[in-house]
Amino acid sequence: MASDRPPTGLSRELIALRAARELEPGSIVNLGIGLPTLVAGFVEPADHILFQAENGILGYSGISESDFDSDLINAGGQPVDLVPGASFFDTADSFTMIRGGHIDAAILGGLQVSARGDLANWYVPARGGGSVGGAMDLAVGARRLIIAMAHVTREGEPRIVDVCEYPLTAECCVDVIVTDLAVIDVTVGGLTLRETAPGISAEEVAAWTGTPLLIPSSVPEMSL
Amino acid sequence: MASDRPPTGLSRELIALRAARELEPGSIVNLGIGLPTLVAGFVEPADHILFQAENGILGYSGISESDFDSDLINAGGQPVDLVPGASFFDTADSFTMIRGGHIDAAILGGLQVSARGDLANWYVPARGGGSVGGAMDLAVGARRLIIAMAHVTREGEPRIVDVCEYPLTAECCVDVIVTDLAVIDVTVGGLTLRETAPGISAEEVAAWTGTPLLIPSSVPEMSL
Amino acid sequence: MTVEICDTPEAAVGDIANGATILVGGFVSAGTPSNLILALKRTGQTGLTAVANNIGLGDLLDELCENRQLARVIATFAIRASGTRSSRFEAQYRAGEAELELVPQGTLIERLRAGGAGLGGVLTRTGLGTMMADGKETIEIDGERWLLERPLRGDAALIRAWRGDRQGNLQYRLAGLNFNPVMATAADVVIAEVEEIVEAGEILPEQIATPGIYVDRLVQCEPVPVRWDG
Amino acid sequence: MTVEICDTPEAAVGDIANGATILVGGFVSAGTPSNLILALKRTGQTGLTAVANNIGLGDLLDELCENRQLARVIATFAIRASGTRSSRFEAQYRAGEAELELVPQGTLIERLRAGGAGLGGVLTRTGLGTMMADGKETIEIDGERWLLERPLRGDAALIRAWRGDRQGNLQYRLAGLNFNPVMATAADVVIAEVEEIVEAGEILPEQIATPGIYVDRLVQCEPVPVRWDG
Repeated sequence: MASDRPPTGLSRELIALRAARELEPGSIVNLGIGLPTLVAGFVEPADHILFQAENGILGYSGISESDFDSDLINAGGQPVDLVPGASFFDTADSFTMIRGGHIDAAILGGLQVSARGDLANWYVPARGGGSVGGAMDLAVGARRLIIAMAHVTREGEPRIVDVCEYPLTAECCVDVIVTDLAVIDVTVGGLTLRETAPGISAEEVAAWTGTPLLIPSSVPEMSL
Repeated sequence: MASDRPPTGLSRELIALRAARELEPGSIVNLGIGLPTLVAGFVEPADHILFQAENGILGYSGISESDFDSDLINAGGQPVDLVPGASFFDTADSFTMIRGGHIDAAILGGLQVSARGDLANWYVPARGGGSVGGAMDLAVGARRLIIAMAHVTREGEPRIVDVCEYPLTAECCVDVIVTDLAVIDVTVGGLTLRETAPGISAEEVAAWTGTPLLIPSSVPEMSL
Repeated sequence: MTVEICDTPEAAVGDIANGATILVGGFVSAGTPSNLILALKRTGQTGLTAVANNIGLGDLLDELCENRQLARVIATFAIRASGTRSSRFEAQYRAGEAELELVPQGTLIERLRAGGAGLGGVLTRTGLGTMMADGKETIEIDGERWLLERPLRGDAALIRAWRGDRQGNLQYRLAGLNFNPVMATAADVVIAEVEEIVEAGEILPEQIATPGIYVDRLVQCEPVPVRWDG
Repeated sequence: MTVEICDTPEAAVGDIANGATILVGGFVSAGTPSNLILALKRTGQTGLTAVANNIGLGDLLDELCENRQLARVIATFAIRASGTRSSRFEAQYRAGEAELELVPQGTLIERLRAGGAGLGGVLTRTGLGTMMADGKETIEIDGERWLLERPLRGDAALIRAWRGDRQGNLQYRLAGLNFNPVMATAADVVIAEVEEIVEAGEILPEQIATPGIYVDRLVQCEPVPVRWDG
């Protein structure tokens, strides 16, 4: 399948929007660097979702357009604005929150996700070294882990695979995968297609997925 | 020896005063409940000794005569006054200070001290249960441990003994013992008499001590 | 993250189950949730395990012994060395009617912190070579021996702060912090009494020592004056 | 407890030894001791091990690679997934001229905390089943497996706060806390750069996040503007 071009699915912004819809009102959410950061722009203020950044902020509303303050950034170094009731704390307290199970959901980027929900997202073998940040702690500590990523690599290789080839972030940690082509749940029975992107068929999703997908008899199209 | 009455040595206040003289200028000191608490009243302000209380205060100057504020107490529940530059912190941070070796000296009370500097000060077998507070953490964490106590029990039994009969607070932790009769150093060679209380002879100290004392040829009297 | 504002301390603690483990903040008189403790006396749950720095040192936790509500206490101060004044808990402990697990203070707070922070245990020197190490594993790391202490959590935590906002953020005053912020991380239901409830934003971000996500219930009440006279 | 007020950042870092392990506070641009890092570049020590959240993310730690001062880096962000912009450290790492120990952020801070708090190690689930667990002990406690991570300390810590007083007490602003308060507990010599040095008492007790007893040297300097643009 890697010889064909994959179908054009959601833009990065629409992946972020769809991932935002996974968040329960009132929940505490950590957003990974990159695409997940965009999610902050797509939540309804009325839902009172509170964003935590591992560098020690609880309660930022999104990327700031104001003057840059080097001491007021998210974990990706971007300037943020605060909501009323926001608080600051040190890294030890931040990971008490994360590792201790006090974060309702994390949305992270992914390099690969396996059939049993293993995540690989911190180490590209060709580059070595790696950058892990808080990803491993979030993967074991967040109550619900949502991966937001492109369905296939730039080279057209599936990122959803039988077994991750890239080094793992954590085993059996992913709950749901939101891509440009689909929303897929990790269930005890296996990966289950929940929704397809507009104009994408279940068969196309399956064709660009590197491991068997459970496909219910009726798979709705995302409403965006 | 327990049949005789022990000689009259220092009052509790003078034991505290003598213990206070053990403190280096500029040092960070934790005072145990009871007699050690009195030490705060006997340091020279010019020595800039900073008292830490395990309930989360660094920088109190002594027992307060002002109106009682239930949120401003030392570890013994007594009201305290603060010095400029004082700070508050939670119990976790307080024991980072104590266990982590950031306290220069602790002055604790004692039930028994052994020849090798074991301390017993938290459990009276006849009463059971015990109250340990921060004593065990201070005994392992303070850089220098000073025990301030009566040389013998009310029944006239030595508290400085070959081996503690009471349950230990920590092994090999005591550096110096200040009593109503003497100042005794715990050295690698054994317990060494450093000073006697006014009017008390080295022989009297040895007689009321339950383990051999090394007695230098000349033992000065305390200057108080 | 939604915090429930309760009208009375009884409403805040009423559904704590018989047999529950309750973490009780405070250190002698400082930061002690006395209103919540007295409410628990009135709501009458029994078979409780209380985790607290102290019992019977001027605190009101000892009041729960009047109707034998405490089956077990995990504390650092519990039985005084001198018998001149005895607490109710002491009497019940001696009569074998209540159990006691005495824990060094630095170990107690670190066990609670591990419980709240998702850590598997505490490796400390404190207690090595003492009764506190009886029956516990020690682990050798690079030639040094450490005592392994277990994480500790509560079904509920009763804590006290100075001010709380409508998102549950808490600000403490003076030495009122002590065990409260860590206990707030280590229980399934966290109940805080405060002197004043204010709007979100009135407590500045730098003044918040317990973020509201840890707090489930908030109740405003006048502090109960307590004092220990030794 | 005496804190030394240094006239220049070079005077503050000048006696750090070649081959020392330095803890470097900050998180990308927030709370980063850029003046102290640049001073270290000028004083020129080599063979250093740097422990920091990140290197090459707009921080100036990467500057120390210009004259190959860093032999080893212990960090959470070091090598970017995409190769569009490369740091000096990346080049030296690839050339085998500098070593890297990558550590999960929550484990790095907890290892530093253990180093400062006299704890024997960290028991965490983070990293289990991954490359991070290679060569490390796991310990089973009550049927659950935990990864044992070692405490971490520095010969010196370079940290940044907003204000410091003449007793060394430090106040941070906004998200400038991050690694700084814990690193201040975990090094033999703690050096802090601040924007302003004030008299003792001007920073209120509740505003002090690093008590002065942890701080050995204080230097007042204008912050160096840093920013990461991804």
